[in-house]
Amino acid sequence: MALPQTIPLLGWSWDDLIFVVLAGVMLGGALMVVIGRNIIRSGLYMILSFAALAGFYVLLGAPIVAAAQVLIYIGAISVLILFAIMLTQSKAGPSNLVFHHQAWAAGVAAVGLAVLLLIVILFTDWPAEVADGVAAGTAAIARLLFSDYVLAFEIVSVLLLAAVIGGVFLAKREEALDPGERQVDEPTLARQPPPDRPRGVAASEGP
Amino acid sequence: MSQSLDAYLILASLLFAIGTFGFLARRNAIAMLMSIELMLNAVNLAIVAFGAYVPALAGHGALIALFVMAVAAAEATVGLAIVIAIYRNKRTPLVDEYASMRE
Amino acid sequence: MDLTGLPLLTGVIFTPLIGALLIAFVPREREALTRWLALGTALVTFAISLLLLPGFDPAATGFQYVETADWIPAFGIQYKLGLDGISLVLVVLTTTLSWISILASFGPIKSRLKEFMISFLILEVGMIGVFLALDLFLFYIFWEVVLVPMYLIIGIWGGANRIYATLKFVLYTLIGSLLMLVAILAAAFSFQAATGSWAGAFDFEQLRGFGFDPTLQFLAFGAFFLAFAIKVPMFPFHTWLPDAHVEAPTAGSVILAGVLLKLGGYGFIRFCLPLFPQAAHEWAPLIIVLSLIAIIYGAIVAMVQPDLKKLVAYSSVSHMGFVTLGIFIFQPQGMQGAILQMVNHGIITGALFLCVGVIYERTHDRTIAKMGGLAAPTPVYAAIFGFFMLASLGLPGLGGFVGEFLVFLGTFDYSPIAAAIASIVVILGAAYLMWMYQRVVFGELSDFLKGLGHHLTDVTPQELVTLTPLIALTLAFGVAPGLILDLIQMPVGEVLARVGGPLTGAAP
Amino acid sequence: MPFFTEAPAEAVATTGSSLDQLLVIALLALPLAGFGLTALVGRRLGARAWIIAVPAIIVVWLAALYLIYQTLIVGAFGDAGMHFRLYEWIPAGDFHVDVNFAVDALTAVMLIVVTTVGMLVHVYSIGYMAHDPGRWRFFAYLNFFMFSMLLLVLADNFLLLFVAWELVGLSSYLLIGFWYRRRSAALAAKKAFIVNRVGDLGFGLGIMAIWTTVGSLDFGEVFTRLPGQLESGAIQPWMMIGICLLLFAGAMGKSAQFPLHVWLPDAMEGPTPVSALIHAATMVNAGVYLVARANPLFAQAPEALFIVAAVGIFTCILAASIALTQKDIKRVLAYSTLSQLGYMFAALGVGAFVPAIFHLVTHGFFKGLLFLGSGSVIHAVHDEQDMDRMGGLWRRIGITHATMLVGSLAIVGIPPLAGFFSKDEILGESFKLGFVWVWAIGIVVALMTAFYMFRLMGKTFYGPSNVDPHTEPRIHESPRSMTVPLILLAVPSALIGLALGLPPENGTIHHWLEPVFRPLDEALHHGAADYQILGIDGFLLGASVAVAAVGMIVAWRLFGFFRLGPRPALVSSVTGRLRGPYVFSLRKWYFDELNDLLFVRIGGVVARGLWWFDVHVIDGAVNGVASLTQGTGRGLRLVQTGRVQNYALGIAAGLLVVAVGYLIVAR
Repeated sequence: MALPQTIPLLGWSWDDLIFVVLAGVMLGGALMVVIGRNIIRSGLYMILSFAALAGFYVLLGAPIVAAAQVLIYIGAISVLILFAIMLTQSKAGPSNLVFHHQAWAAGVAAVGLAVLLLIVILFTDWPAEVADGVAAGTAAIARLLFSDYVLAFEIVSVLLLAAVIGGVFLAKREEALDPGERQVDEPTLARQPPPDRPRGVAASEGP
Repeated sequence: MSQSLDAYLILASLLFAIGTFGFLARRNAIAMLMSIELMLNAVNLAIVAFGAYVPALAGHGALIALFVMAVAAAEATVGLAIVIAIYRNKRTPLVDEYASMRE
Repeated sequence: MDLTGLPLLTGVIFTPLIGALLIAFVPREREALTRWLALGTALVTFAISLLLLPGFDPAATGFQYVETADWIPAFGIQYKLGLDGISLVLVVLTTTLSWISILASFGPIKSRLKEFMISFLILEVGMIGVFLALDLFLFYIFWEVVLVPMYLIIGIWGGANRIYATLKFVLYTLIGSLLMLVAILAAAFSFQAATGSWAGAFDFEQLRGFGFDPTLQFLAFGAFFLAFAIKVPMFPFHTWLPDAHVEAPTAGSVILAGVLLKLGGYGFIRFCLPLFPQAAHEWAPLIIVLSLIAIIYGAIVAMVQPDLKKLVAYSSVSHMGFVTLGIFIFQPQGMQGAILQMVNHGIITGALFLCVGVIYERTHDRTIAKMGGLAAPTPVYAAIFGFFMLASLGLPGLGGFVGEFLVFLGTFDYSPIAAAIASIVVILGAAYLMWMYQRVVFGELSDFLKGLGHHLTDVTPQELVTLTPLIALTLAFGVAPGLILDLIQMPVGEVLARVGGPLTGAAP
Repeated sequence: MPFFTEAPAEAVATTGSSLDQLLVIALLALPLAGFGLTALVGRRLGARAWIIAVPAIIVVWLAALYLIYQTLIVGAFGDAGMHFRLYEWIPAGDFHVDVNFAVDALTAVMLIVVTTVGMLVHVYSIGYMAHDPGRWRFFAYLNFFMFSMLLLVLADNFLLLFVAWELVGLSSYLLIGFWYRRRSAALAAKKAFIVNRVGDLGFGLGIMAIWTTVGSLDFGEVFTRLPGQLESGAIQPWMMIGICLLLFAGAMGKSAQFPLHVWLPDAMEGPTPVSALIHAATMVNAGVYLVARANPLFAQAPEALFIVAAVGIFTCILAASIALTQKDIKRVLAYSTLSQLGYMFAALGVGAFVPAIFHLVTHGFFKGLLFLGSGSVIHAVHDEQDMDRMGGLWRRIGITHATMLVGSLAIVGIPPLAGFFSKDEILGESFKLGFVWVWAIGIVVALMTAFYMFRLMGKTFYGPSNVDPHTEPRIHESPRSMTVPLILLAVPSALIGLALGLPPENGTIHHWLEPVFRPLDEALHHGAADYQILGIDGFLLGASVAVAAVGMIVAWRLFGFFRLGPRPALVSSVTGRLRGPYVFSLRKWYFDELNDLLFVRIGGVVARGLWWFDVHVIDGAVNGVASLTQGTGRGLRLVQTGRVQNYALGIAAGLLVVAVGYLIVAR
């Protein structure tokens, strides 16, 4: 069944409809991420927002980016964040105060930033619309990736490796320190109370 | 409308502003990280949009977006690991409690 | 043996550094080796400093054994060393007190021995360097080198309140020395502006002939004055001294009183007066008044100190007042007396701190009120302590007298009233020292000391080895002060010639 | 050929033969070596600690006798005496001081007293200190004192004299504090030293004044040039007076003249031989010696001499009035010493220098004798010094009693004993030189002297025994080493006046000392008037003997004499009637209380106040600067919350400000 060229009543093209829906979903999801009281729901809204974003990439003629968005953001990062949320929600629970007391200032700053960006965008003469053919295909991107950007590609791979190792190291449960090492006679420090040592020791037992 | 660069850029800047607000206002470290992801995505959206509308950037925009994603993944990995490590010591994910740097 | 070809000055400065490096490679457990290596280094340094004596010509003008090498040629900064009689006397004093202090810390220093010895040897490098540097920049470097090890020595091996004391010491001294750095740079820039070249802009021998602009002189003198006055320390910049002494370990106190305070007096004579002669005349009346206050005030405050080390520290304020007084009356007897007083104060007060250290080792206390009757259980100690007590109050025939008397004499020449005021200290000095001695040594053995039982032993042979050379020197310089006076005659004359002779009498 | 051929410049004198020089050096070296050896090995010598010290002093005595003989009898060194230089001590530019020595008539006369009394005291101490475990220290200190005292009389310049001046003060300090466990001894030692230092302060300033005006400190040069400068107008008369008064300040300290007299009575805390040697016969005379030595200067400053006379005679009567009521045997003698020193200064002040030195000599012997005798008494009654707990001892300790009686008669001035000649010369000269008030006070003091001396004799030796019953049976005469020196001192106490003082005012001692005091005689213009035994001099002589006799007789009546019993009831009725003066005298005119208030209390308050000032104001300012810096830092640190989001907000705000600013500017 063929759809009409424009949406009845509104006079929008279908593209426009998709754009508006996606934009609503993305911005709504993002807003729910930052103002939601339940952190797990925030994570889920973030997935929604990311999914909407992937739609935009398709609209913009970059399906490979859309695919990557789904795989990396929704598939990897969001899941990682959800795991982290589950790891860090102790029984004490999130405090009622989701927001910092500087939240009002943050709001002002965010609105100011948005206004500023909008001014910049609206007062700038952007290049005119271009032909469809400009949208690069996957093959073209791949060619670029392994020619002009090969160095950056390799560096990013190293960076990822480093991040993986770093992540593992940081998240690894710390072994209890050798008690002998802590007892070294340190005359300079002997008169000061040990900084937060009791809390540190308790924390190393972990949740 | 859907064919204009302005629309995408406005969308990206709104998303960025929302992310900024989240980063500045949330007390939970993971929420802050999520806000950062939002901001990165806003940037990505802008980059891809430029790639689609500026002939000289054809293909390059998408590629840069891919790189940003890779870096964002690395950032998320390390950031979350740090949050977990601090959480072990401080027993809280709330950043206002992480003030030991001040002494 | 011809020693003129060897770079003896570099040798005497850096021998302790070599020793420090060697000690760094000694395993921590080998404490005996560390100790003996440190002592050996200090003794070798002492020996090298003695080698300077036979080749030194007391009748020659200018500097001897001069060594010069370019260091930062772009700014005319040189590695330039040299010595005259004043430096020579103080260098030998430093090397003597250094080995004595190291030997004296064999027992008391129990933790981090290696680090202590390394700090101490580096301290020696700095002290000797200050006395030998003829380049202002080099001088400044050595001046600051002294600060760091002393900071550690007080801060790590000190008493209960050591952090406060050492911070106060370092910050106080740093304020002064940073201003001095500014003044050095100002002088160098002014020299460069006048001659159009950086060559010699930091060279003391070039600068001292250069007549600086009066305003610059006045300000630069002020900056130098502050640095040196804090180090001396002059009233009212003296309050770091009692705190530092009380907290410092014995060896630290010995070096602090024996050498570090002399750096200030030396700086006045070597740099302040020849570089800024006009300003010196403008500043002199103020400095003389401050010195007189310090002399009397230090003695009065010493009288009521409850702690032995504090008492000796305040007595240092009083004694060092003579040094500044003697320097700034611009009169040959006064300045010779001031230098003699520096040397003798170094020996005598160093020895007094060693004596206090001997008590402290046994009692772990320095409160005068808890002492009493030491003469009976520790007669040798009481005799030695008494000897230095008498030397400190300026008993004729012992070291302290001649220097004090020469300063009085010069002051009398300048103003009899000033001399009369200063000489009140003759009474006050006797009063506080003898009162202290009476309370510590005479009377019945106090309950506190009785409680120590057999731990209250007389001086050990090792302590005797540290004290005996000082007794000998005190006697020698009392009976034959010519040993020093002959060496400093010529340089004092040179300095005074540059400053422009005695002040005219202010009052009858 | 002498060893040291250099004499001080301008001294037109012989350097002496090498033997003479050797002996002078031996005079100093032997006691010094004795001190060093005894101090080092004395503890191992045990009871024989004297084995080094005493022979050393005997040799010194013999050497001194030879030098005295050479100087006074043979006249080998001429009028100016012998001078030689050992080495240059302080070479400081145009200020240079030598270690140089001189032996002239004045030195020789001083040597007679110092070495003779010194030697006898050393011998006496063998017995007196036999049971003290610290005797090795005692003998070491004694030898050190002898060294210092000999240096004092041999020194040929002011600074070396000053050195010796302080060293005798040190020996005195060490010996007063000999029994250091006793708090009172330690305090007395300290007091002696510090009070002496007050005088030394003046002395030191005087030396500086001399150097700045003359440019030299050698006696010869100073004594010739300074009066010359005064004549030529190079210095003002007031400067000369000032110099003399500063020197006299030193003399006042050492010789315990008012108001610096407070240390001497307390100095009796030391062992009795020390009191005899240092605080009666030798060291306290140093002030007299100094003024006498500097007579060419004092001759040019009559105003200074007037003050000397006034201070001397005031001290004289002050001390005598206190001596009247003291209970401690040694304190009576100490105040008596003060009083006699006052006589000497009065004599110096009126210009009678030879009688002053003459009295110094005779007083040295009889007061040394009296102190040693009191030591023997104290020894006999087992360390009791309170005269109320003595009495009736004359039968038990005969030799001590006999010798002390000789000493008392000598000090009282009964002819023909030593004190008669010297004291009479002082009083007579005062009167004849126009100082009638000095004479009048002197006569009153002579009366008091006679009274308190025989009060002492009466309470100690006569009447019923008040000795502690436990020690009563154990009273015994002292050993021979103590009694022999007593006898040997009694002989000169009795005879030296006859030997040196006849004929009156023109005796041997006048001939000896005439060259030394020639500048003074020339300046004061009094040619020796003929001595008129049947005129004025006879009257004066009669007056002083008469008052002495009256004083003695009153004392006998009140306190007993041989078999004549004391009358305690009469004594208490007199003291009761004169309650006020009695207590005033007993409490020593409240000088100790005054000093305590002035120096200990007020001084303590001042010192504590300054310490408070130091800690709170000066250090407070320093710490104030520090805490101000710290406070500023703390205030600024509030910005550094340590919370990332605060910083991020700052970044965002900053970004906005910059961007808005840019937009505005760019527009």
